[in-house]
Amino acid sequence: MTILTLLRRFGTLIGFVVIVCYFWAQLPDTFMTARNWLNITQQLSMLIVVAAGMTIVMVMNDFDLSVGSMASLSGIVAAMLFSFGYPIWLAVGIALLVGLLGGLFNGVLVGLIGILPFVATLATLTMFSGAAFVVSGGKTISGRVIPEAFGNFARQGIEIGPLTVPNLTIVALAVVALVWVLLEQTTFGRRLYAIGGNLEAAHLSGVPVRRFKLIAFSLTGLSAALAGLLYASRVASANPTQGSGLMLNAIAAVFLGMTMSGQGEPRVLATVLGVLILGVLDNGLTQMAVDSYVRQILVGAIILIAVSFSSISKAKRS
Amino acid sequence: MTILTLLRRFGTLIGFVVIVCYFWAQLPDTFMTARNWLNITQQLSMLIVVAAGMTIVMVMNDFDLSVGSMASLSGIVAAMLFSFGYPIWLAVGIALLVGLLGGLFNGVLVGLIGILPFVATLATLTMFSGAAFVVSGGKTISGRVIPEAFGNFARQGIEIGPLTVPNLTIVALAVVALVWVLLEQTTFGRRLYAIGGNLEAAHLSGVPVRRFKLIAFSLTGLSAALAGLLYASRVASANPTQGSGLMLNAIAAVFLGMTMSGQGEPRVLATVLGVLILGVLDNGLTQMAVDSYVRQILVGAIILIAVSFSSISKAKRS
Amino acid sequence: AKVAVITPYLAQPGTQFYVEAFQGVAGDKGWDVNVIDTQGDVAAVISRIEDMVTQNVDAIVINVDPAQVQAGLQVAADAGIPVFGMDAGADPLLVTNVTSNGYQMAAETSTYVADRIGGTGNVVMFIFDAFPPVQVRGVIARAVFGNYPDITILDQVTPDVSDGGIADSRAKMEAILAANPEPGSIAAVWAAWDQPALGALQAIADAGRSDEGIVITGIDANPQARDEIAKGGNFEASVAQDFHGIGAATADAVARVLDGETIKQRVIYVPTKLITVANAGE
Amino acid sequence: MPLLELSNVSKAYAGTPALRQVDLKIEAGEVHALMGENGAGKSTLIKILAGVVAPDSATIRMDDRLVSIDDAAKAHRLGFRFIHQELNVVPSLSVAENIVMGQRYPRRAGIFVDWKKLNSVAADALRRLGVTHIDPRVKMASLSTGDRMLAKISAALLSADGAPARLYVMDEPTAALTREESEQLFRVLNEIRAAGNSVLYVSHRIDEVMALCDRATVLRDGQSIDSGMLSEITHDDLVAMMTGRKVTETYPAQVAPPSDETAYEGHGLSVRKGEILGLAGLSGSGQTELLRRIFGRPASAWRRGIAYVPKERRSEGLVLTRPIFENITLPHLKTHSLGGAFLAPGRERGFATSMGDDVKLRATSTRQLVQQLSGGNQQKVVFAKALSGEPDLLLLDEPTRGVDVGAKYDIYSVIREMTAKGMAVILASSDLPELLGLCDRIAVMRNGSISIIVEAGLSEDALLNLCYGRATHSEAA
Ligand SMILES: Nc1ncnc2c1ncn2[C@@H]1O[C@H](COP(=O)(O)OP(=O)(O)OP(=O)(O)O)[C@@H](O)[C@H]1O
Ligand SMILES: Nc1ncnc2c1ncn2[C@@H]1O[C@H](COP(=O)(O)OP(=O)(O)OP(=O)(O)O)[C@@H](O)[C@H]1O
Ligand SMILES: [Mg+2]
Ligand SMILES: [Mg+2]
Repeated sequence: MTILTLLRRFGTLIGFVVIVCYFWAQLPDTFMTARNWLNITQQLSMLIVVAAGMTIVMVMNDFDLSVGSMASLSGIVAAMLFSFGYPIWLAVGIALLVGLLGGLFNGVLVGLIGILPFVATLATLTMFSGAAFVVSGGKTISGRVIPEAFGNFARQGIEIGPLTVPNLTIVALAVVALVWVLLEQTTFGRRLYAIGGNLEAAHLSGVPVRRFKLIAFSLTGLSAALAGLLYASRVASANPTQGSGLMLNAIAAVFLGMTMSGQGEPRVLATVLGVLILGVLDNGLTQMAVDSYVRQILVGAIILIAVSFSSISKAKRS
Repeated sequence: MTILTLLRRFGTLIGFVVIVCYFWAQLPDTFMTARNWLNITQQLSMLIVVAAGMTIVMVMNDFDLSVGSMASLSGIVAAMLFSFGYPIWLAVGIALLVGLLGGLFNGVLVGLIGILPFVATLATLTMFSGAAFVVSGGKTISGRVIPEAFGNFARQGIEIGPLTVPNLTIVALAVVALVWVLLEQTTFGRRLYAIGGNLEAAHLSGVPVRRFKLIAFSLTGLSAALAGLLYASRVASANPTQGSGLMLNAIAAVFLGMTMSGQGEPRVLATVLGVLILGVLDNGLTQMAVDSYVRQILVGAIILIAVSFSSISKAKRS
Repeated sequence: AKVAVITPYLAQPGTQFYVEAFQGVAGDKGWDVNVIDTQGDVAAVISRIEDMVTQNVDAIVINVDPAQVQAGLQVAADAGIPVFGMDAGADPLLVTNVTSNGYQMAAETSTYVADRIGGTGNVVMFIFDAFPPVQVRGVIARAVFGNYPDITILDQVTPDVSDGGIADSRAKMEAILAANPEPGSIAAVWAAWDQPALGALQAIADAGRSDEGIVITGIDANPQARDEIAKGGNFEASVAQDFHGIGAATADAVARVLDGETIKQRVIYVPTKLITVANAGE
Repeated sequence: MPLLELSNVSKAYAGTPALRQVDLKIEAGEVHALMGENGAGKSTLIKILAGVVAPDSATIRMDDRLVSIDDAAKAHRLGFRFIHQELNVVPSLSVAENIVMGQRYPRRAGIFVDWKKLNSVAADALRRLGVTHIDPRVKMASLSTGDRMLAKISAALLSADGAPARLYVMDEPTAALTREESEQLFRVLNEIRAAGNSVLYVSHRIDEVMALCDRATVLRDGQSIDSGMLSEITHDDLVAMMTGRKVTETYPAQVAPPSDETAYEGHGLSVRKGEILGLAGLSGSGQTELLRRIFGRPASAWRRGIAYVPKERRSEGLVLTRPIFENITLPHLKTHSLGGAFLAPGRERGFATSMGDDVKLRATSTRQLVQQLSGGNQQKVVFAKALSGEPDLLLLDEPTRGVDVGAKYDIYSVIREMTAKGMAVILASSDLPELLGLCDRIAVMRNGSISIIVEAGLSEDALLNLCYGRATHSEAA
């Protein structure tokens, strides 16, 4: 009984721990090192930022397919502005504003006009991606036009004792902390959960559902733009498709996290764990030099097994 | 009042008609020709088959992200069997069986184990795609190993008067007809809609929910495999990534169609209209020589406008 | 004349260059060029060829494996519309194919690697077999490395290219570096195109292992790669395809056919050039 | 000066009128009953007041000033507080959060939710209703229906900052409450009246209305028929006004006594063919669970002739987005199809129409979507579905919740008819008069198991005492 409850609640977490222990045993010298973990968090920082932002709209039972192309767009916008000689702070600021406005546009479509989130954000995915191509002329922007300091940001970090914690990791943690406070500790966040739990009940209680949708989608767009900038900084270049891998993984991370919450609602810390599961599998299997193709199959299978623990016990009628 | 009801119900359809009329006016000689429309249906046949199959699971409120990689896998399986000298009927049969079993696997994960459809089918997406790479060694299989007759199937058709209706179009129509009968005319389909409307109530009313999920996912997998074979026949080759564009478009088509049904439930004929909207936009804008990048933005914007009609009127309070 | 250029790969830097060069020549000749990107979807190339046949264009240029778009080529052939390959592949239904020699490019970079590491050491390969022109490069590199008994292929990585290829390659390289911490345990990284090479370079720099002398090579010599090669760091060599040359030569071939000439050459090779620190700045 | 005056309120759904020029006047400091049969338009009127449904025409005066109610927030600002007929809770949030939802949460440092304060505010609101057994920190999902209703009522009673409450509107608040809990509610309603505020009160429990309310307005077929002081009329007058006919009996008499043959045995009880066995017990004593266990696996239960009316019609009983006839034929769809595979919608509709008539279902046609029906009529659809296969054993969990007096009588008559043909019934109900009026025997449940089974014919107080475990069987008899 208690074991079943534990499994149901923490099945996915247990799965994660098992995975980590396995890699630890297989790669005793290299896997469980601070350096490798800092590396993993740095690699995952873009995904963490997008997934944290995605959690906000998914709390309301909506979702946002356009985050990947928004990330591409914001990177392109910043890079183009760099090439026009804008200072870093201004280019970054404008790119973030583009994210905010793009998210707001999604919010208008879903919240005010009432278009299904899938249709609305799939359309804006196409539009943002088209815009990224148009703005950049379809080219990769790299080289001297990208200011040194911008590219260096991703390469540097803060020294804590013998370790250098990468800036990207720090930004990701800060975003997670902000989203956590927003969702779990403010009236705004609790009302988002109310909307997600029962939209009609929230509406009847006087929660301003439309305004909340506008704000939530705007924040998701903003975080996508931020992730795009991190990405551009990390690769010291911008390409109109570079964010496209983020969307499915971000949604997957939120859903993975949802298997760990009582009523199946998204929680940002669980989302982070979802991201970590995805990232650790990639890192560990690559270190073990598993064939790329076989790795794909393994990643899928391992996720299924990890999630099964919590799902099977939930499927049993209480 | 009546106009509002009409708009709500048929807003998307009206949008479609407007689009068609616009292209007709812009391209008076080439757009509204039987030849062009047969072309369009042939081009869209793979997507129609996948989207029709997707409709089946979406009727239950589930969905299947793995259809694209299943399409790739089935094409690869058939091509590999061709290269081992299997006869066409056997290779095609085995490829379809792979689709059925892959779909059944999805059904087990979602229906029996109770994993969220997004997580389960994203994991199988990865696994099927990995399998396609492993089976093919990552290569495109083309040239002499593909039997002539297999490649010819997609090039030929049935002569009806002066026109040749392509085989691909005929297969797509047949699949749509079958799915329509299944969903709208059988007790199976009726109960799928009941599951989609209220799973708990359907269960308590004696609908064998789990068994139905198994069957529905199997059929979706089967249709994905069929689409993969059509694709392979059309390009007379198989490539481990060739189906990957199908998934998002198939889901988008179903959602577009849903804007046209009274209660927002998926209906296969509406899905077909959704596919047509996507395809006609592509065809018309290409014929008008609109820049590829600008076309992306236009496609997104036009879809939003078409859907807005039906959404705005729905958003108004009753 | 109305000419359509159809490609699934417009987002790739190389493709853009030759499409631009093609448009440059076409502009001089006063052609009406329609550039169509199907975003990775090969079957859609067939569809767009069909659409262009409906439009009755004068010539079609494709940038995709012709074996996979036979259906479309046949429709064009039936309508008597000439189709040209621009870095596509040879095919009887194409008037001609203008391209760089992929075998030669891979041979140049892989022998560069083998020579630089003195024929011994561990090599990491980044490959992508799903795309035929890149796949042949891997074949040659494997053959070259296989011919050296003391060279071991440590890993053959197929990166996720949906993000452009840099970031995922970097993550993969970071994991490989973590798994092989001893200095000297990785002698070289051979990449079938530039993006993975750039990702590997960033991973090596970030791991603080730039001074181990790991040799990195790419192919394509895109601007970002040239910048890195010019710095004289680990990224030592790439091969420049003459994209402008390919685009211009394709346009040239189209012009000749439109003027009524017949082209006998099935493939027209445009020369390539090895880029190293010596000539990267040019 | 009346607190609120509605006049000329009309509303039609897709051409079918639900309200026709309705007038309603509520004085300050009164508890005003809104009465009418199922589908008469009560909930529609309330939703218009709440700003959830837009009327076709309406003149609304408050304190003699014209007002318009455009949305839920406006209604709240005017001082209206609602408990709607359909329980709208957020199961994934805590009870406290559900109670405070409409308001700004108590905060620390201007940003962070002050959870301690939040829980104590919610606990206070519950205590006002005399409820101490609900921990405000638990998830709403873990509460029984009755407790959820109590939490919802406390939410409405919670004094809001900014807009003081003037009018409480309650649409069948006691449908899921026990007698004790209802009485607590009445105490609070009396306090509200004493403070000079008003209550608009909807209930199908006539006795309750007669005892509690000052005046009543009766709706019939969407029109306001009459309005007046309740002290001046009798129970039967009121019923006659609602139904337009005389209903003297509440419970139809037994047609034939139960046979000696056992229809079902197991889980600590047995029922004979033609018998109605009652399940009594306090809230949370386990009737629902027992019925579920008897029902077992639904697919095989329906096949074996066991039918089930679940307690929560919207979440468990109905597919709201589908038509009436599809809901009614769902458990036995194959028998209404061609060869078990192909649909025969015409045949289904014919069957559904006759089933609907049996339970006095009021709908424009059996093609109408269930979600467009009034609450009571939705319940009748659940009933029609359960009866559709002529079951041998009928399991009922609060089956007449929200059903009007007239229709209740008709449903009871159908049950009586079918028991006369040998159907056995197990009826769980919190409505003790219903148990006493219908059942042959009553099983009393406490803490999840049957504590005693008594013959019917005891008094309501005696039965209540048994539920509390305050009396022995011999004393009760
Ligand atoms: N959304 C809707 N669409 C169409 N008709 C509706 C809708 N909602 C209510 N109706 C109709 O309006 C009429 C009045 O319904 P209402 O819910 O107000 O009745 P009620 O008096 O509250 O009944 P009950 O006692 O059963 O709750 C009914 O005939 C009902 O079918
Ligand atoms: N999902 C759940 N989580 C926690 N406790 C539950 C859950 N479902 C039911 N319970 C508890 O189990 C006990 C028995 O529930 P059951 O619904 O059978 O009681 P009941 O007698 O029908 O009560 P009521 O008439 O109030 O619904 C109750 O105390 C209830 O609160
Ligand atoms: Mg009502
Ligand atoms: Mg109960």
